[in-house]
Amino acid sequence: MAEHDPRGERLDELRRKFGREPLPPGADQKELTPREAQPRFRGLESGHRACQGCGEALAARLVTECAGPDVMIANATGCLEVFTTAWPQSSWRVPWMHSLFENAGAIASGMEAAMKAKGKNTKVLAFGGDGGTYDIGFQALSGMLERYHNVLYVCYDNEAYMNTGIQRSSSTPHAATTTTSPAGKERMGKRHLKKDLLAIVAAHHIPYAAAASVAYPADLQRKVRYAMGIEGPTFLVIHSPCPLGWRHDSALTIEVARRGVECGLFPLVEIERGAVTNVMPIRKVRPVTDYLELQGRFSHLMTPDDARAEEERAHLQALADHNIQTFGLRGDTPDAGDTQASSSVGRGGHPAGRV
Amino acid sequence: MVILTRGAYARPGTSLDFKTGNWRSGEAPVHVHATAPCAASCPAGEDQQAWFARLQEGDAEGAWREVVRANPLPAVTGRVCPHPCETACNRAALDAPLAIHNVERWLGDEAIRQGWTYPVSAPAADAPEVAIVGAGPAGLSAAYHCVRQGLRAAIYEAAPEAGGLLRAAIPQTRLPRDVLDAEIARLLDLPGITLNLRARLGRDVTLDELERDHAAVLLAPGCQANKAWSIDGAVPVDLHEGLNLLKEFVDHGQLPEARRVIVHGGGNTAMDLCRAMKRAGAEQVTLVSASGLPGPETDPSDVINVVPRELEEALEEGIEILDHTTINRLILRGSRVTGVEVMSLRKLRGEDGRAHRVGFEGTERVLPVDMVIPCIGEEVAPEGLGALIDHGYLRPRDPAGRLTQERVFALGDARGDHGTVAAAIGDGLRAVRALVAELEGAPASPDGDRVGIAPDQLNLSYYDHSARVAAPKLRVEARTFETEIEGDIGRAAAMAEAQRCLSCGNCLACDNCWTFCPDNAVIKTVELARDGSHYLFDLDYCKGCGLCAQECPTGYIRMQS
Amino acid sequence: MLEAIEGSQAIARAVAMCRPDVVAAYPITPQTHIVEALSRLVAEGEMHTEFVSVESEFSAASVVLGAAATGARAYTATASQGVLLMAEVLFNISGMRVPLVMTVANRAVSAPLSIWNDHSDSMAVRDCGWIQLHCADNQEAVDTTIQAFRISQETELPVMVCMDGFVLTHTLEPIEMPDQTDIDGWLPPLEFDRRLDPSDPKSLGTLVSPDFFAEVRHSHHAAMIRALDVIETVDDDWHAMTGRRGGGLVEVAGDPEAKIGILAMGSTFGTLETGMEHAGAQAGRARLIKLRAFRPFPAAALRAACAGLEHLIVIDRAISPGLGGVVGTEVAAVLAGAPDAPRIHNHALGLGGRDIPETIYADLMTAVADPDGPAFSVFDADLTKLDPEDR
Amino acid sequence: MVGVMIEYRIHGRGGQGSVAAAYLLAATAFHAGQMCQAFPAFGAERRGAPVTAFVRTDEAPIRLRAQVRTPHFLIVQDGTLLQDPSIVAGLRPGGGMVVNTTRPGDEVAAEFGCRALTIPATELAEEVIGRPIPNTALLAAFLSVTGLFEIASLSVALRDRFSGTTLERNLALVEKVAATIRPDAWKEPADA
Repeated sequence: MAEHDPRGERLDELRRKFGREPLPPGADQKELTPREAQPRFRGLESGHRACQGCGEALAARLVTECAGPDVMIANATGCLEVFTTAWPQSSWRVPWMHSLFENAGAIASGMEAAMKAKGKNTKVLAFGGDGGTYDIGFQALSGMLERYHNVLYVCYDNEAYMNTGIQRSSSTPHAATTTTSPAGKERMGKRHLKKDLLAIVAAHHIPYAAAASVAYPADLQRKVRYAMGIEGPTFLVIHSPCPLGWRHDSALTIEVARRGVECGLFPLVEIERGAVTNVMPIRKVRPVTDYLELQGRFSHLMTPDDARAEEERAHLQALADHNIQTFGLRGDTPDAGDTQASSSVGRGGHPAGRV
Repeated sequence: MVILTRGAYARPGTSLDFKTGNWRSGEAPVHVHATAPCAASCPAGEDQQAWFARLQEGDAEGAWREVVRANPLPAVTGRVCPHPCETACNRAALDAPLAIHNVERWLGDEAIRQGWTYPVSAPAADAPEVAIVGAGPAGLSAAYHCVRQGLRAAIYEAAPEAGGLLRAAIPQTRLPRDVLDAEIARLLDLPGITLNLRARLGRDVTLDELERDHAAVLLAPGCQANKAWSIDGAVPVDLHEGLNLLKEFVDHGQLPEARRVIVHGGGNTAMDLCRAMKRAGAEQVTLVSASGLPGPETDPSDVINVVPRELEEALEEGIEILDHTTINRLILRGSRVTGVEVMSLRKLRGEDGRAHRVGFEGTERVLPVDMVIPCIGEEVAPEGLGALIDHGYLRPRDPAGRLTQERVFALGDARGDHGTVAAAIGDGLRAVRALVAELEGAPASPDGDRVGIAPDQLNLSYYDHSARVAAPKLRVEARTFETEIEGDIGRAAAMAEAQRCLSCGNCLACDNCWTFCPDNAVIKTVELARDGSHYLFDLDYCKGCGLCAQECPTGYIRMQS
Repeated sequence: MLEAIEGSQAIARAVAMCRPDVVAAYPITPQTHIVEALSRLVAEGEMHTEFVSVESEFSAASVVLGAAATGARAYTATASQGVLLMAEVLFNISGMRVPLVMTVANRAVSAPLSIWNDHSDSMAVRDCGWIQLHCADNQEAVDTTIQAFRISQETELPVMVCMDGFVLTHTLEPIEMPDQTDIDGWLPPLEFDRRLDPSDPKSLGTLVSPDFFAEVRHSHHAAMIRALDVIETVDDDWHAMTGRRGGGLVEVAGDPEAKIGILAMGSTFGTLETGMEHAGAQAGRARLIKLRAFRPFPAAALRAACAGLEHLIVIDRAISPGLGGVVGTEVAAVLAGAPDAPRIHNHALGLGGRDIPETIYADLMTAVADPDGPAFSVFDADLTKLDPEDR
Repeated sequence: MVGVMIEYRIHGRGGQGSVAAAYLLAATAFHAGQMCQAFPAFGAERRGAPVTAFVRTDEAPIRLRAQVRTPHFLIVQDGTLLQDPSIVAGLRPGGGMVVNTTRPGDEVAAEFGCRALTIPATELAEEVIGRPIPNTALLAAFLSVTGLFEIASLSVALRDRFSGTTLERNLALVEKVAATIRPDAWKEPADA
């Protein structure tokens, strides 16, 4: 006798939705490969052509695996787009479209409008690098936020135009070298400051805008989940080191990102309706030189007995101190959400992740 | 033939056709199951990391079973071991080493409370029987491991009770009798063990007989003879040998009276005696030791050989310690000692490259005393062993304890190369393991092929600071001859302390590699893989960036060609 | 029902009848009335669509692309600078073969600034891979708009419906407005197999290597060529229902036996017709050829329409500086090689809103008689207004 | 004049409803059974600047898209525009103009050498509608004096465009103006 099985119905519904049809009776149950049997959704599959240790690939993987599968993505032109979709292959397991460099926000707006028109609740994500977000796609992003589309916009911030070979963007930190902000007799790298995009985005008075780092995946995924639950525009900027562009060892991607947070240069803040509602306190603030020393893009600042280098180091330290003061990042008393507790692991995973 | 899709759309996940594994230029990640420093340093052969892992999973009984793979007496060692594991613990680089002995003791006590039994089955009735001389920790351990390995064991013990030094020379304040009795009883209850009490070698049974009647003979007689002690030939008339004094005290609770006492030596016996004399009423008890107190001044190889907390407690109780000091001369009034002349000395490397103790002229001073108690160590009592004794000990020719005779092994203090309960227990394990291999004609199982792991091979970013558990302790005023000074930390603290284990060189199942791989090349599996983790490296896609190895907290992943 | 209605209002109503899921547009003269009318229909609840009031034409095109990629029916409208701002997206839309419809209220392109009608905008994006249909009057614009949705669906190509800014968009005239129930029956639901869909998650907009790019472009071209049939079939089908034609690929009027032909796109055609009627016998009667489908370019239909002509005047409403007229050049190209190919007289006129009087017909017919006449001229330019150096 | 295309030119200032007047006139013709066409002379000017709109009516569909150069009639929504004598440029012989002004019609007719009807349309509109929009009054006067289309057709056109009080007041204005004009005065050819 067939009993009412709400769970079974739900499973059937999910199978229909996500394309895994139940096998007909008697058919051999397909043996899942270990890859297929992994206990997480694979939004971004292996075989993509990102560089070794790519922070952006990692960030995109982290975002999609906790956002998917009922999503669709509008992806701006950039490394992420190029390395994931060299026809006829695609690394994505979620519906995904790349249109142009500067229109991810608008493409996502259109997707979302269509979902609304069709009464579907598939969440729309927009992905862009710092070039596509801070710079060329800024207008489309602003329009998307202002029109209050139900879209989570994720900016993978690797602080330069990496796709074209490391040129400065408005997100490139002060004094960093790129191929268009080289250091030389007259220059110490980029002359201008990193644009405070998060503040600009937050000024749209949207429900949620936050900064995350690949060094803190549990925190990152918490932020993604939180944003996914919001009906309205949300924004996440993820600090994603680029071993090629930042000139560090590919194994140090996480270490560099961690130091970026721990020195205060990349504050992990959450802003709701324009007000800072949460920050990740730094348990032990490190000097910015700990962050700079790992990266070739700052190597000109590490020259001993160079007054200009010393001044720029001091400048960057002052910028970090400014962030620490502005956002109250100093977390001298241990806190469950601080830099240390957020990354601590225990047997069986991240304690926060198990909650 | 690839056919173009309209508008050049692509199908999901098809990049799996693009094997990025060939991007790796050199090294690929591998799991390296290293030996955690605690395990590497454990004389008993325990793998503390392994049993902490079970505790971290909340499985106390499983943890205890992991302990007793090597050590059948954790409630004992948790109390009396100087725990080199804690000294070696990598967590010291982060905050403080784990309180391993406290957790081991709790586990041992919990096993007694819960009546947990050894995971051992009865050996076959016709299984070879091994003769074991001595029912001290080494002999008991050997018997236990025989049974684990499917052998039978016949123990010959001169004393009327099993326990050896544990029973004879360790005060109740450190090792309560009920705990000792419970662990020994559990061990001796194992099927396949026969215990012959009051069976003294050379008197009741001979080595030849044992050799004849048994598959092997394991000699664990301990050191029952005091080393001869004199200062330039002078011996006070009322000389009390340290160990004897302690045994008498442990047995009858009696101590000689004295106002000012000097104990000469540097081991746990000396320390126990100092504290017992002080508690018995001596005004001033001074330990004179050629070794040094732990600290920057002292070479690690020359630190006084005492359980650290015992040292700490002794200082609390007012014991004076003159380290790096030796007795030069006894000042006798008649044949009674009234004072000693002491002198500073150091262990220095001589021209021959070996270490010598060198006294410094001009540092001599005289201390008034009523009694000098030598505690400089003991030797094997020669009875029944005859020619096997070499300069006071049964000196084996390999780590397993083999003596020159076939299938005769030396275990425990009698070996003369180490002097802890844990080492004695470990000797039992090692000797039986070697013996079994020999009986089966198999090569000895490789021991120590696992590499070690230092703190700089860990990624300490992933461990939050957490305070080491502090065991309750009797106040100095409340300390008596009977009551155990250090208390039980309890289940909650034990479990919490276990969470502090870094899991050095062993998979913590923390998911870091799985989480951080930008290429999805780390696969998490439900089943435990052969290499002891839940993760596989999919080298078809691994580009060799090294992130997983870099971010592995425990150093379990290394990049290798 | 025949109604006296302004062109822009009529277009908005026609769009509404096609029940688009998503409309996104940005105001620009002279398209603004269309956006406003659509907004009003949405505000009044007469049209159920997600109307996205974007911050630029660039986003308008992007929004409808995003929407259409999910399988939604989408529509936008623009003109002039807006077309150029959209240009990058227009190539993108067609390259991905995404169906959608856009109205272009044709207007000149700055600088200097001109808000008035010519075809510079749509000509500038002639190679963007869209179907481009030009309407001669508002009835055709309404009919073509509705047809465009069906053409787009059937070809999986985007369709640009061009109508002369102001001249049509701002003119009130009687228009037969279709019946909603007729449209519902005539325009099938949009089924777009390649849509973005979580149950079959495809990736659109990939990177294509040189190994396949030529094939991509070939298939796009082939689809455009096949679209010629679709445009005609859809028009036939429309005719079967409404009794009206939207103009097929090419339409011929005037004297079919004439040796002189005049070819034009858009609203100029009506002025030529009237001009011919009023000009009298002296000017003579010409064969008037209306080019509706500019992309795909209907080579065969054009050759048939021009058969037997000795002279063909081709009117361009834009100029390709340094070349001349684009339509003229293209018509010449498809007629070239035929043994009886007419001589082409290519004239740009009505640039930047210059009024085209009905006397233009007679003037063109006079000019064609001049054996030394130029192959190309800006016909209504008064060179005396120029400094001699600039003539 | 039936069977002939009639062309109209409307002059006004931005904000006076000149384009609306053109659309209303065309719609009126449409409701009277005629084909029609109305469009503004598109300018980039803002409120207050002179603007022009064009209307054509005919029995047959109107294909011509050119601006009206030789109108049969002018409707002038602002008397001050009469300062420019070129306002009557292209006006056909026998054509007429209806002007919103308080000046006597004869005087205007004499000045421009054509038939002219003047009414104080702004004042009338203010009085009846409450806003200074002269177009309805001018159209009512124009239709009355020319007799081209029934006044009722204008009412239909107004009903398409307005509703409620605005419609009622516009209809009242039409009635009021029509009552003051001698109907069909221009039906017979002008003496010229």
